[in-house]
Amino acid sequence: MHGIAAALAIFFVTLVGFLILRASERHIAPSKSTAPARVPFTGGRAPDTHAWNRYHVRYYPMSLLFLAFDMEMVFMYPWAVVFVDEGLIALIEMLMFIVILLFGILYTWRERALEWA
Amino acid sequence: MILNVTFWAFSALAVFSGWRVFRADSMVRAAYWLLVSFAAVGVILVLLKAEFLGLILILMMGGEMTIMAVFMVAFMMNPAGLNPMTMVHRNSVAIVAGVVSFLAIAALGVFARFPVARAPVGIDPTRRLGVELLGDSMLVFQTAGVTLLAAMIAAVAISSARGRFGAGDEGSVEPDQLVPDTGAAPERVAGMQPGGPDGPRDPSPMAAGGHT
Amino acid sequence: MNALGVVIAVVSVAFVAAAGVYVTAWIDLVLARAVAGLEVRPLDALIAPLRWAAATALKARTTTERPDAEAWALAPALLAALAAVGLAAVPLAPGLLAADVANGIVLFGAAMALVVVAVFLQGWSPNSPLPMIGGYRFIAQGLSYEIPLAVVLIAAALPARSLAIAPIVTSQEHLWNVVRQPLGLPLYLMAGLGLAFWGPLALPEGQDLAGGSSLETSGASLLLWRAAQLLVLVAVAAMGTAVFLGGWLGPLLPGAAWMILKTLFLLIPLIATRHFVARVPTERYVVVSWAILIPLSLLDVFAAGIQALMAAR
Amino acid sequence: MGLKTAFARLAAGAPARCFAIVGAGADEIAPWLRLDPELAIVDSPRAADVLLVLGRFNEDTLHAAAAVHDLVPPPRGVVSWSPGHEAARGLPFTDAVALSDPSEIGSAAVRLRDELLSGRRASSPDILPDVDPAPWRGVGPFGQGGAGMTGGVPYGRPLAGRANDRDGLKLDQILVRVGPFLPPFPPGLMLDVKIQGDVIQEVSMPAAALDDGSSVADEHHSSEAPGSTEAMTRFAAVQHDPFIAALMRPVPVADLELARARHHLAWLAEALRVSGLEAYGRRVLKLARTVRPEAAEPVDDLSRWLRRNLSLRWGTSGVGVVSASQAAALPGGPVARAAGDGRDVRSLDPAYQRLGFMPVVLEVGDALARWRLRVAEAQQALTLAKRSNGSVTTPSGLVEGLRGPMGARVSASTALVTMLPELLVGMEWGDAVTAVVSLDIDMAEAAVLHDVAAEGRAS
Repeated sequence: MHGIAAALAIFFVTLVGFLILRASERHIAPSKSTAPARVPFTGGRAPDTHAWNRYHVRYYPMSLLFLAFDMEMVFMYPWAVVFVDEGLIALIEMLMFIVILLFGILYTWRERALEWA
Repeated sequence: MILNVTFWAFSALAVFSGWRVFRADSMVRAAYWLLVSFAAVGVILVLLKAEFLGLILILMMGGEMTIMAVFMVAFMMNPAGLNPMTMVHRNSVAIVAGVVSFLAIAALGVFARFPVARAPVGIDPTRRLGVELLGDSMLVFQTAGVTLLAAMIAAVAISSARGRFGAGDEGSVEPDQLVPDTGAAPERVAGMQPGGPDGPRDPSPMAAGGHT
Repeated sequence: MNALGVVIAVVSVAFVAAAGVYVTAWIDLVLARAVAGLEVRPLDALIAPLRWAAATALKARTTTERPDAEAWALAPALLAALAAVGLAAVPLAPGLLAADVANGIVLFGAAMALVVVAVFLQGWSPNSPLPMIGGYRFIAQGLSYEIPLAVVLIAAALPARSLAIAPIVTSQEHLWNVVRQPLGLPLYLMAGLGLAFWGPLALPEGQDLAGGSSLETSGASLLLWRAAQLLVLVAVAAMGTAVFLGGWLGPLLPGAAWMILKTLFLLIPLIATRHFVARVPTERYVVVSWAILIPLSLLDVFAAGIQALMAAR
Repeated sequence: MGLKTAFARLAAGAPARCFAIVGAGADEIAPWLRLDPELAIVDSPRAADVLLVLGRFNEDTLHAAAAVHDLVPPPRGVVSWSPGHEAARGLPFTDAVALSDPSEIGSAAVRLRDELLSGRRASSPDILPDVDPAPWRGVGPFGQGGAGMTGGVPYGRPLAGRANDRDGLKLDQILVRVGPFLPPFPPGLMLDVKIQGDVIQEVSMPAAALDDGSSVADEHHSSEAPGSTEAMTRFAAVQHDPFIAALMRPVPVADLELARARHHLAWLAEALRVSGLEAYGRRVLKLARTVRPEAAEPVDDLSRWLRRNLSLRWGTSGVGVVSASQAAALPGGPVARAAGDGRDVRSLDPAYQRLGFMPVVLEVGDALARWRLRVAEAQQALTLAKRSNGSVTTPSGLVEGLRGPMGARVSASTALVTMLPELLVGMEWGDAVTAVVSLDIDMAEAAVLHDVAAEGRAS
């Protein structure tokens, strides 16, 4: 529990510390925001529209693949702890599990679903 | 004492951020408020001595909520909420449903008799989880594997516009199964000619040699 | 819960983090001058990062037409906080560990998984086209390096029979993981570069986007962002040392000294990639990561598993 | 206040971070700015202390320069230089430090930066008016200018509209107005790029894109006959360019080829920088500045290093392929030669023929081939310069310039720019930048040639 307390404390102290440092900026370098200083930079000409848009994420099949692999990791962590005690059977089980998942990658790659441009 | 304060603080954070999810105009904000809520629940799990489950929840939700954010941005009108909007519809029904389900769950929590089973001291939950997963039969692992494989193949088959036989809307259909033209053929963007983006890349770009 | 212990942990991690960031900036400058064919003046390079920091801090903060101001403020702070937690999970010497948790590599993995959020917010918040492309690139990159990163760490945990870092270090008493699992360290470092969006994997901030996700950032915000990025690099090197290079193990010198020396030994090649390896193209990186690096990392797990079983016999 | 003074004092030893705005007539200076130890050229105006304004501008680029100026966070300042002592004329930067000697740019920028950071000099004020792009304050039901779900001008700009895409999704398309001063792109190049996600769907040129900077002067003096003092000064300035000189009189082959080698290496330095190898790019830039025909070994070493660097190969191979027919439509030059088109004006020159000149030709036509071709041409140019033994060219009205044949009405850069829309469509942003950089476009070239032709007729 002590470790977790320390991790939480370090997280929040760093977070708040950085936010305070950033806020202190206005005392060192005060700024007044004007319309021409707010234009997004693409080389000196102003955009027509907001940049925020229904952004076409080209890698959506890959992101779905990732969801499945993220699940796989959940299984692997506890497996790693008991692996040596369980012995060969654990190795075979994980081997089968992984090979099944590798077929997923193979299929995706073969369908050229990892590329987008 | 500190433990209790931390627990209640993160519980409050989980509820607060859960509420913010529905008040945020921006899809990115909504997704990441949900991530905050999950992370707070993760910390609560850790405080309840389920350290592995708590941390893995945070680990997974980092990627997952990001994916949710990009999908929501891609498919929602006005994704950044530049024009304010409400994500709550049919308020009266929602309120009734919310109150009823809250009461039901609360009643369960208050009135149900939970079994009392004290866990032995010094137990390693991660190890126990591993033993449980591997266990005597391979069923857990292999079912999970096959399910995930099915999910992957289905996701790719449904979502990918391109395939090994060419783009999804032209090459993958057997000719005699082509539906007669109903005028609903997908429009192709001007300039997207074969040989440009989709065309084959030169197979041997390395093969060039110069002579002087 | 020992309040004093927590305070000591926070202060010492802050100190190590600041020192690590400074040393990293210094090494980078020295390497850059050497590669550029300029006279290397290590002492001048010692003060140069401070000069840059001072000049940057004196600049006003810029904003854009309608940014997500809160998220923009949060991004550097979140990145630094996550890197600090990652660093805190690494033991400096036996018993000298700020965040001593039973699932150390899961804690590290969780912190590093959230780095994607910080970088994406940095790119998304300014509501500007090029930073936004940078932010989205980092998601593609993050989804590609995360799995190899987690899997090679799991492989290192196999012989230790534990997810805590200290047992992983002690399990290398006879043979370091870098030898025992030869695929592990290279894969880990490649993923680590992606995590720190550094050098060949500086995709969100590439020169092709004129700075990408930090293009619109100026003043102290830019300074903090750079510091946070370097801190990620330090955390990656420190964890790599503990997990693959035997951490504090070594003859004669005290454990902490070994740990620091080995971390520097890993940091230098990590930093040097920026000057020798060109930025990789985003799409091809994603394909290679999924089609080659992830299968290789799974191979690494099995090789490690067989090795661990044979050793246990 | 003490902290601020301490920071300013500490910052005083650092190079001045500059964002460079390069107009016409600055080709002698702009490529070498990164060699100046007092300057740190940055990619974004947001990261700059000082705006460098070099060369001449027309109305469009001048407006863009003013817009970039306003993006530099205060405290900020401007250092300007223009060829032919016409500094600051027509420029809107009222409090700029105007230089007549370009060798002073570094020290002037550092001095200016120190004055700004220590507060001894006021930050340069905005040039453009503080007016929202469209009135939105207090407009609409929420007071932010929006209407309905996606309508109106929330916070001053409308939302992006939808467009079809090759993968069947109909998501938003945004227009990115690239340039004229976006660092990875050649200065002065303006492209209107429509992107969906990170993939380019459409590229077009704004009306003024092919116009070059020198026309401000032309507009101011449109009533004057060619051959005026103004024009003569500029004519004299371009005379330093051996390729322009070779159009009119015999020029030593050694001069031309050394200039070519230097240019190709300087281009390589920039290409390396854009691909992330900034420090190595600086080393190559120094080599470009100092290389001599008698000591060409460093270039051979460089060529070997490039061949061995797999990461560079990975980033460039298969990117921006110029097909054989596209190459044939070009007037010639390295881009065409990298795509298998062997035309080279030098093959026709007796001096080159006596030297046994054979053009370097590669087949693939991608960015990698262009990289390799330029390095091979640099090596070849140094060899030719070494062996030329004082031989001179024969003026024929056409000369093989740095980017292809140059003449009164021929400009390879113009042809390359016109090819861009076709080439870039369908590419991922990073690949598109790699492709543009590998083409080595010079926006000033066309107009300068045009001017020289006019001068030639007038005199």
